[in-house]
Amino acid sequence: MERSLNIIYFAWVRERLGLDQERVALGDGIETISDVLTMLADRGAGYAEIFSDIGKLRFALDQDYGVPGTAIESAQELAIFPPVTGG
Amino acid sequence: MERSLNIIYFAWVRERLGLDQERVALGDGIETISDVLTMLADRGAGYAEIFSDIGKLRFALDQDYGVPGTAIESAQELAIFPPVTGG
Amino acid sequence: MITIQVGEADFDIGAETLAVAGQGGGAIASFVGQVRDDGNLASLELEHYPAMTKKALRKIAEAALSEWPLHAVTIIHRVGKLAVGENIVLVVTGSDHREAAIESCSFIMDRLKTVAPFWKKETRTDGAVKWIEERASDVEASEKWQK
Amino acid sequence: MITIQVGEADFDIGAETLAVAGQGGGAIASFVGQVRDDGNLASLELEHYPAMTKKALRKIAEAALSEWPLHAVTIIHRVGKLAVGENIVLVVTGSDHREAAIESCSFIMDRLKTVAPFWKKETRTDGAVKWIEERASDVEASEKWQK
Repeated sequence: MERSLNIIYFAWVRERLGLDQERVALGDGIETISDVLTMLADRGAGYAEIFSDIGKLRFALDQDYGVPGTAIESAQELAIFPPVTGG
Repeated sequence: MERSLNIIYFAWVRERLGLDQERVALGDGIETISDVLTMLADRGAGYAEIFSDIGKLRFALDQDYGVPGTAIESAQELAIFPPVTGG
Repeated sequence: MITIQVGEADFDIGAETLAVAGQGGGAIASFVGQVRDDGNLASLELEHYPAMTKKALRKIAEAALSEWPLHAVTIIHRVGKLAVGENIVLVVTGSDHREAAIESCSFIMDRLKTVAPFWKKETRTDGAVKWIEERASDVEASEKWQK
Repeated sequence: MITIQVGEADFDIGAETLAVAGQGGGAIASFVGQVRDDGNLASLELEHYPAMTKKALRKIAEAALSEWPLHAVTIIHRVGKLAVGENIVLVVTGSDHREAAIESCSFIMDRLKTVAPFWKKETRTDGAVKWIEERASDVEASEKWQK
């Protein structure tokens, strides 16, 4: 069975992609958040611009913060967003 | 003209003296808060007990904090009370 | 007791403070953040990550409860479009001791600013729209609690 | 703007907080002290030095305003007989910055505890009456601001 992941975007990431979420298939070798970002950046100019500068992005895997090296394992949802600015 | 000073007591000082204020004449040589305390302590047992342990007392001269060495000068009111416990 | 609320509705500062006070202790600290009028701000829009927000706020409250002797913690954060002067966030902490109440309230705000998944977009009076960026001072304030 | 109130009347936490917020800024910190039920406390009686109290509180507020960028400071302190759970003191500070609001609120409470001429007498449920003594931790908390 092919692994898949729901990716959810917030704030300017969502606006610049024009997309609030998408489901992606995880091919062989896509093990970490970093691998997913590389896969997204490879999609073309718009994606590359957003996902190649990972210092500007933050990540949550199944609603818990992760870092680029965090393994996806059986997570269902990856959220990608800018640093938070609430309060 | 004889100098005089209104002395005002608070909390347990007031209760133990059974007095909330009194006007005292300031004789020659009564220049500081400390001098007034010595004068009061000399009045007898009840006063002596309260005014000889000045570490337990605090003072305000015309509504500003003073220390035993503070000069009375032309002040009108000396307040004597325990450390404050508001808030 | 932990109370977490996230939504568009405004909150009642007095009622929330008394609710925390009613949980015991005698020292209640609170912080209210409002949309600040800095001259040409028209409004603020608060986006959040619904599936994660309450969980993240609850974790912050639990961290405060494990660090200070608290009777109650309330965190309320609004989302959606807010005009200048409107309430954004309320944190109330109750303890027997004022230091515990005030410090934990400060801790919760510092952590919330850097950990809770909210994003602010501001609209200026000239129509310009901008996502607010993370402030280095907020990151420092949050990190100081980890020492 | 400085607001100082001393009297027997209770205060409205929400209204006082909003009044400070209305003076500008977007960061409002408050502290409420209540008569704490420690098991066998019946009531508290607050005595003060009327001619000096407001002056002493105003000085504390002015010291806060000179140390932090504040838009408003409110200090309300009750006197007279207060039952368990009743409000005693309210401090509210308003600023553009949360650190300034929270720190100045903490400063005002610490100074108030050691400088404002109030004295508390407690009556226990068994009828015992005692003047509360100064706490070393309050003196230390107040002194730390003079560093």
